[in-house]
Amino acid sequence: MTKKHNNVVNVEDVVVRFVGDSGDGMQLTGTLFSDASAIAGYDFATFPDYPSEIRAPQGTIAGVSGFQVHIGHKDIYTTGDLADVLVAMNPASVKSNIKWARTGATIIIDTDTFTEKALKKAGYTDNPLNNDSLKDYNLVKAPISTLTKECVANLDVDNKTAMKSRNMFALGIIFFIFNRDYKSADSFLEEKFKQKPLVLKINKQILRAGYNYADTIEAIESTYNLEPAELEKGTYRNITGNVATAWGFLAAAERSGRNLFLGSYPITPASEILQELSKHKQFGAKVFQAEDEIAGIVSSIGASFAGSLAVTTTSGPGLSLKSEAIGLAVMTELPIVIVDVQRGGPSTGLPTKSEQSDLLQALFGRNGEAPVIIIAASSCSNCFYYAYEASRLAIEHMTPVILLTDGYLANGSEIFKIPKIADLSAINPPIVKPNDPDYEPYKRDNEKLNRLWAIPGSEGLRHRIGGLEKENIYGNVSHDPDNHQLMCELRADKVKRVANYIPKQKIIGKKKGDLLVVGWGGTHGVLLEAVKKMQKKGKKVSLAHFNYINPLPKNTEDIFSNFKKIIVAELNLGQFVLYLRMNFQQIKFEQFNKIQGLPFRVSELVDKFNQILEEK
Amino acid sequence: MTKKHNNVVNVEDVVVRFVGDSGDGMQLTGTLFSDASAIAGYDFATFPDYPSEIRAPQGTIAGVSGFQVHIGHKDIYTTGDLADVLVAMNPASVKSNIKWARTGATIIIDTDTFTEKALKKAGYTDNPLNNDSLKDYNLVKAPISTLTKECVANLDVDNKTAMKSRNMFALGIIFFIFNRDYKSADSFLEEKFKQKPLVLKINKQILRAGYNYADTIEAIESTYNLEPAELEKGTYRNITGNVATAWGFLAAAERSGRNLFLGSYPITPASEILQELSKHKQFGAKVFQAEDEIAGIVSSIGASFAGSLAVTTTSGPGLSLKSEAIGLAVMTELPIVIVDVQRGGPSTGLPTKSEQSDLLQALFGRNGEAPVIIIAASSCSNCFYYAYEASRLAIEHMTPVILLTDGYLANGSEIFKIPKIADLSAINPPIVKPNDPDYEPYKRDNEKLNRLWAIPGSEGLRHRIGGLEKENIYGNVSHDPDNHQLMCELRADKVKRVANYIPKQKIIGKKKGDLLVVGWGGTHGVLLEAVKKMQKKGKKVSLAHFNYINPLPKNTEDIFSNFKKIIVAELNLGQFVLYLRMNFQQIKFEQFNKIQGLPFRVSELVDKFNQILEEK
Amino acid sequence: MSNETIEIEIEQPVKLTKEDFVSDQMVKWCPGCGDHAILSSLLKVLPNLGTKKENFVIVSGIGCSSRFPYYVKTYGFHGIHGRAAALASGIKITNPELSVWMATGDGDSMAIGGNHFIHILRRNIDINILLFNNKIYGLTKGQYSPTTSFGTITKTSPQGTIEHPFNPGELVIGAQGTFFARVVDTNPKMMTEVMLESAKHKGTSLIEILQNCVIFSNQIHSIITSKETKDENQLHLKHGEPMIFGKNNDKGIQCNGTKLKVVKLGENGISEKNILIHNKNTADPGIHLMLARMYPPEFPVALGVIRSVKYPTYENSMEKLIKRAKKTSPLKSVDDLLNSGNTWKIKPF
Amino acid sequence: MSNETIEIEIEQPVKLTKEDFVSDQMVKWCPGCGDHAILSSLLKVLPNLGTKKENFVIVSGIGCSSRFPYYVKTYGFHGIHGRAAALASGIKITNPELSVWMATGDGDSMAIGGNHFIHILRRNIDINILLFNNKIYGLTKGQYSPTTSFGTITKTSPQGTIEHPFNPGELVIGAQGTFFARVVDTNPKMMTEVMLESAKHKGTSLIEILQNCVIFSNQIHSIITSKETKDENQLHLKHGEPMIFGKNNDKGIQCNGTKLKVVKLGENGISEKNILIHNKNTADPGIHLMLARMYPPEFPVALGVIRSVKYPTYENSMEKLIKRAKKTSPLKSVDDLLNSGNTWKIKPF
Ligand SMILES: Cc1ncc(C[n+]2csc(CCOP(=O)(O)OP(=O)(O)O)c2C)c(N)n1
Ligand SMILES: Cc1ncc(C[n+]2csc(CCOP(=O)(O)OP(=O)(O)O)c2C)c(N)n1
Ligand code: SF4
Ligand code: SF4
Ligand SMILES: [Mg+2]
Ligand SMILES: [Mg+2]
Repeated sequence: MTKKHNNVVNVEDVVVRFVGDSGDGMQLTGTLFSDASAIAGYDFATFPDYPSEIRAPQGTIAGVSGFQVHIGHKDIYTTGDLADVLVAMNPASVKSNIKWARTGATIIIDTDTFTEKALKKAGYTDNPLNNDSLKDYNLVKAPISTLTKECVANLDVDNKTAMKSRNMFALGIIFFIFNRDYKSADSFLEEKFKQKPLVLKINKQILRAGYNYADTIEAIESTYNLEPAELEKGTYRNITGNVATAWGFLAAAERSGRNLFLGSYPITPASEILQELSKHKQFGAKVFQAEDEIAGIVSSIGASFAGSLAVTTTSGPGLSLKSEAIGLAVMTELPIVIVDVQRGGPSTGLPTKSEQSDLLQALFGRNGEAPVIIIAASSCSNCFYYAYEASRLAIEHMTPVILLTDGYLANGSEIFKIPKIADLSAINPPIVKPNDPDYEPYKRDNEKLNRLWAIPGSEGLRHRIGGLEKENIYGNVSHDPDNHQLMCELRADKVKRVANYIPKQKIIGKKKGDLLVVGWGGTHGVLLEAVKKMQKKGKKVSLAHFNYINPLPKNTEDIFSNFKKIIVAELNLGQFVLYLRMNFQQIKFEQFNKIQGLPFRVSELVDKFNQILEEK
Repeated sequence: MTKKHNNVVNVEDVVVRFVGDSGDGMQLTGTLFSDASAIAGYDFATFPDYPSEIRAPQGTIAGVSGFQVHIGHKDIYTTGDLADVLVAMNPASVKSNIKWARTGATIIIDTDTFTEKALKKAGYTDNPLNNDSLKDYNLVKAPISTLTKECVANLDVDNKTAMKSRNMFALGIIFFIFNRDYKSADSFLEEKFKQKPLVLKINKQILRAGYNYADTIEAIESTYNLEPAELEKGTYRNITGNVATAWGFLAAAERSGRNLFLGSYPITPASEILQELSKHKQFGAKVFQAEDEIAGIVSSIGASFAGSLAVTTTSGPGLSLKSEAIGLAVMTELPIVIVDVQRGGPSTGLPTKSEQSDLLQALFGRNGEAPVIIIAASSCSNCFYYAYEASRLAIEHMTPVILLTDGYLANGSEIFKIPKIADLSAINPPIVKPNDPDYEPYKRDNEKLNRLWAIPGSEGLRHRIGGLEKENIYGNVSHDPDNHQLMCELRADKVKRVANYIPKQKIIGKKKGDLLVVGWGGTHGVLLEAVKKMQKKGKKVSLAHFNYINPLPKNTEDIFSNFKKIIVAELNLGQFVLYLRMNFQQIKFEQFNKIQGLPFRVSELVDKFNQILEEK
Repeated sequence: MSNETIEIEIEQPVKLTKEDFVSDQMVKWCPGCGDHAILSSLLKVLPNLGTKKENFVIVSGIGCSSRFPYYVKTYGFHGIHGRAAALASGIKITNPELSVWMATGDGDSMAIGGNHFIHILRRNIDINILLFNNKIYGLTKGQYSPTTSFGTITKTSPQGTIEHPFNPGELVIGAQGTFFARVVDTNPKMMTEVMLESAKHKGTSLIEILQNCVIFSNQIHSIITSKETKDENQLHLKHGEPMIFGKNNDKGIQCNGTKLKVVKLGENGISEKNILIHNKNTADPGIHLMLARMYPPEFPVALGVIRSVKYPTYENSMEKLIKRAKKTSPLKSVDDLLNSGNTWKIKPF
Repeated sequence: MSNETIEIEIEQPVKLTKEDFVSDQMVKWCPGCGDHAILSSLLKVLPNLGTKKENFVIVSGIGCSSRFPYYVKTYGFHGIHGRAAALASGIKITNPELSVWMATGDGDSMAIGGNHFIHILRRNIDINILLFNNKIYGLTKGQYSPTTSFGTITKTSPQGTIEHPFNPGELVIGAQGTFFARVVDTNPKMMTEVMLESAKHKGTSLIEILQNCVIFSNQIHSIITSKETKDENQLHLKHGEPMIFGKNNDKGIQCNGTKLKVVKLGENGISEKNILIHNKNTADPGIHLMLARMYPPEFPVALGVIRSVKYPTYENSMEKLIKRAKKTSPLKSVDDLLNSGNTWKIKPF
């Protein structure tokens, strides 16, 4: 690679956003760029942002599809606030996405697409390339369509086919800007198009043409140089939250010696877990695509009764539908994991957007006193560990567990250091041995208070359970008043005691200080970035980010009591903060909430936290 | 009536409990006694207590059915703690119900039923009539079966038919004990058996025989004399909570000029509302018995869209199933009332027992930020007013309202002073006039923030709504981030502002004091009795009993801040107290919880409250 | 309410046109999706039903197909997944004067909405249901549905489905449905004719539309719809006429014993007289079930109105009960009710 | 798991008896309720299926009938209302060696559970379903159910129902069910025979039991079951035999054209040869549907096994896919999976 006439800027991290029409292949372009970055040893995080329509009308704003990549040599926790580089394949992309580019960002534009018709479709009355509206950006205007077509003129392809690979031209430009070897994309392209040698050839050729074009023209003011990340040694891969969740369950099944059973009904943004697990029958995973969410969870309860590691996956509306059945799992004290990949609510709400507004439903959305364990994943890759952990807790404590993730984690991706399954903590199912003379259906472990798992087919353990109140120890139907009180308390206690079996809450930063930032679930990355930024400026700010929600870690109160102020930041109208208020009445909590179907931005967090610090 | 050989005791109130086999007609006996008392001008409250099986095996404890009546000349708020008089028609009744009789109570027993076989079925190893086990009671041992048969020997009836009226003999004894004219039961018997003159004759004859028997034998140590109650003038009737609820909706429909639509699926203890409304097609009430709870609420949402006063009724498990659809009503901002007649949970739980454990589900049991109005009835008769009030709030504020009652209110009965419908507060549906040029689907009232009701069929108002996030004012589907935040806040605000349209919270007792007892819903009577008892003893105790739960009345905080201690008493593990804690962080709440499928007893409340007063 | 409508009908002999129903919302289905053709057929039908434009309501659940209400300028309700039939029921029962249409998918109505689907059919509430059967979950991007053929590879069946699919016509009949028709999205003329007929049917009418999803199940119906095969694989049913099909109208359906059979006219002495005559009105649905099941290669697919029988509608029965109760009940107001039965007076002290 | 079971079968040639299945719980149904007879029939069947006693699971929803699991000493699960079919599916798919029975009511399976009911049938999961059809909601004390006949007065239909009822047999067929039988609670012999046959059927088998609720719908089936009328109103179907009935075996069912008809043997020259032969195994269910619909006074009610056809079971297909995947997949452990595809190594700094 020769660097000729441009500056090389050294940066710590960089945000690139690819946007185009739904059909323009921006998801692929983004993935290729992040994968190539990964190979080069960078950390990264990505997030796709596509329209809720399958194919919204071409050329319109509704049809714009995006993919954001954040790469860097330091730990990357978020997908970045604003883009440093925006690749915009048509006018609608510019119109709708310019707000996501920072002032001074490089905007790469296919000038061929700025036809009068396309401008009108995008809602422009005036061509933005001909007026001042984009003057604050570094525009790279390239006739990408024309050049793409020319570049494959030697091959036997029609224009339409060629145009499908227009994105590769743009990617070539990006590779140049980031001083990235274009060959690093080759292996991915080869894998992707292994059945289609001509397409592979076209793509490779266009990618190189883009690279060379950037190398030739003088429009590129500066290229970026990133130091590779200082990652722990090990084997890494790219993973989305949903795939990580699915794999976490496969790992838990293998480790616990139970067959995995998933009963689920498709719903955005949870469907990929179901889709991923459907592929893994080689591990004996049984995936039952149910007729609805109720059958999804109830079949799982049946499977749990019969001895499976039983899971059901859904999003908010589906969790609503599962409410009654979760109560059944509480009463029958069977292990089951319910995954809720949260999305924008209420009702159908904003199905393709992310938020954290199902927490109170997870805590309280059932008739009667029906406590369950609740945990939340906080990064795409730790979805793997929390799916595993949810399985462990469900099985060892014989209780339903709700695992909360969200659309942002689910569809986003980041690098994942591959663990060894043998290194994960063991899972010990409390299975009764056949013919155990002491077995009683509702006899409990003294410490954990879980009942035992007697699996149909086992000799000498026949018993009957159900949703009516159970007699302590024996499990017969009981209407006895004192027994009911006892059982309600036992079920509550069982969940409370889980606090003895989970890690203590960690705190990032000093243990004492002026401000404790509290968060939970999917906002971890951005809260961490905000807090670190402030810590660097010498502010006495720490972060307590929760993964264990019910029960809370035992040291939670201790942590809270060491800060002058506490602010709870959530993507909802304030749910975790309500829960903390009812648990820690003596502690004052401030709150910061955003409910826009968008993640927090580091900058708005820092502003808010500084403001709180300054207030008397 | 002649009083011969016994003392007349003057009492303020008295509790009578009738128990027998499911087939023994104890419900009828109890009702006749309470109705006769009502005519004589007493206040009363009743509660049936029957087995969850339709016909549990005869003679067993599982088959015992009871009916408790509390009558008195002062305001009767509860069905009483322990019975002063227990009528027990067989050994199983004694065995299972003696715990509900106070020491020294009069126990009327049919000695004929104490056969060896019956004793064994009831689980007695020894005949309690022959040992000391009942020595603390005043036993009235009467050969009721024999006497009953004899008394109708003159009529052409077989033994089996005669035995069916054994309960009348017992009732006759009770009438004597309470110095009640046996003729006062005649009109009810005549109404009940108007198609069966022979049965009527038998019943009347046996009733008189029982009365005369009591008058003759010397086993009745004392009879009771009650002063009539000092009731406001007016016309009264007996009413159960479920019927009162049903009638409240009929009244609201009439007053609002909307047709009533009920979409519902039967479930204990809510089915009677559905059954009652099915009878009233003369008012145009349309009752749709749906295929499940989901269709119940969703058909109601459709009916609301089309202009009905739409209601759905259920109990806890059904409320769980309605979660998702409640969210739809929140998003579409349509009026609908959801009645939850609470029963013992979790899951199927204790279907025939009462508790208050669905409060948190009502508050939070939906995906996304989905606030609704929540109110709770607190007596059998005020179910009428709160059903009416729920309808008013739903319609005028264009929002779902959850009305909480419970099994205790639903099946219990008390006297009801009949109001005039014209005296109830008006209900003004915010209906848009046809062709209103200013109409927009999500334009709001400035004060209440409700949107308007544009009813299909009206000219010039065609519009489309649904569960996806709505654009402010125009109601189109919107994925705009700021709009989503705005709409979430508007929906929350709309519900908060309801506080401007509901009465202030009342306090019973002084406004300042040592202890404020806080309750909500169905426990009103017993809390009131306990608090009054303590007030009489000079304790500085007051009661704030809540009917409006979300939003809370505006003066709630003021009330709380004037007491040294506050205790929240509930029939659950502590749900309202959690809600109060998260709303009033600065205030300390103690809690008293019972979850046994049974109401509080006055005595246990007084004990607890005294204990709190004494604690430092 | 019935009074109101009578007035309105007199007031409004205005001729409506398609333009009265075109909505201002951008149609967001994929280019080439079969849904477009269904929309344009309905837009042709609505103006011609003699119903005033404010009396139409279109409801739906969730799915690509369920976006339908936004694209027609009527009262509309885009409900939640699977519940359109319950929504529609509440609307129609409240106001029987409304012409209620329901747009739904094979997932919306045969998966999560299956229960409401079978119940609305047996109750015979007068709703016109358009079932968009693309044999796939479109909106959620390509999972198999309850109508997906056995063995099909989809996102959730990478080795092929192992589920026996529903055939909507058979389920409709099993659920006591009174009207069932089947059309293809490639035949707008038949679509509009059948929609018109369904609108006139008193009771729940179900039109199964074999709809193409260009993205996730493209060409799934091509054995029936493609130019090359359609003549041999489509049987257009007409009431009272023999079941003849084929490019040269030379094939027919016969019923021998208890089974159907395809025969060739002119062969073995078979003439039109031996061919089964279509009777959509027979109460016993046995033969309708057999027709609904027919599928290539053994049989052509039956299109058009397969079943249409009379049965009281729920909402009419309801109105009758109300009328009767109003006439006979002594209770004329809620005051009457409150004061009925056993009451007693307390006089002032 | 299949290994396990094979072992067990060898280990246990023990003869089981009814006593092996009698539970210690008090049976709480009303005296005279038809449920008692159903229980005693099943207790006779279970010991004779060659299955070890620990391999039985009985599941149910909610209703009087759904109390069933408590009264049989097997593994048992008394679920929530309407969801028994989903529970049973999860159990059977997890362990296909189990013999899973489901006890359910007309409310439990045809009202709230309707969707799971039709889906389990089309999936053909090998569950034996006993549908207690008393045409009423018993446990909740007498509201009408989806099978209550039109016009019946119940607690929620004081003026008579206005809903067209489901006929379970028709719904089963419409849902692609592979096994349907009908029995009466007054004929224990036929009950046990049919239960035995249903147990042997591979796939979902549905037995509709016309059950008497003495309290809320007493005698609802008496036109079929009463001594006086049963001979004329019951047709006992036997595979391969002509459909003959009547006290003197002098009536039969004929199929002319597309309709069934009752004929008298010996009249108009009709002999046994003209009578329809019952074939429970025909794939096309048209005739089974007609048989399932028959009702007095026009027809006798068909009892016995109406339909029984072969189709792959869901759980078998699933096991096959798993076996194949285990054989062909290069991934032998989750470690393999985590390390599959694009990965890269970071070396120590
Ligand atoms: C309660 C709930 N569960 C699941 C979903 C996700 N979902 C939306 S549409 C759909 C299926 C759509 O398929 P179909 O009805 O056939 O419509 P199509 O898109 O094919 O027209 C699913 C599973 C949802 N929105 N709500
Ligand atoms: C979610 C829910 N809804 C409603 C009920 C109330 N419920 C219990 S059983 C039943 C109907 C029972 O009828 P059926 O299934 O026919 O059984 P049967 O009692 O007649 O045997 C109903 C409505 C419930 N338990 N749970
Ligand atoms: S995904 Fe399929 S069904 Fe949905 S709009 Fe596109 S083509 Fe139509
Ligand atoms: S109510 Fe009816 S179905 Fe229920 S146990 Fe009694 S007789 Fe049987
Ligand atoms: Mg579809
Ligand atoms: Mg029933």
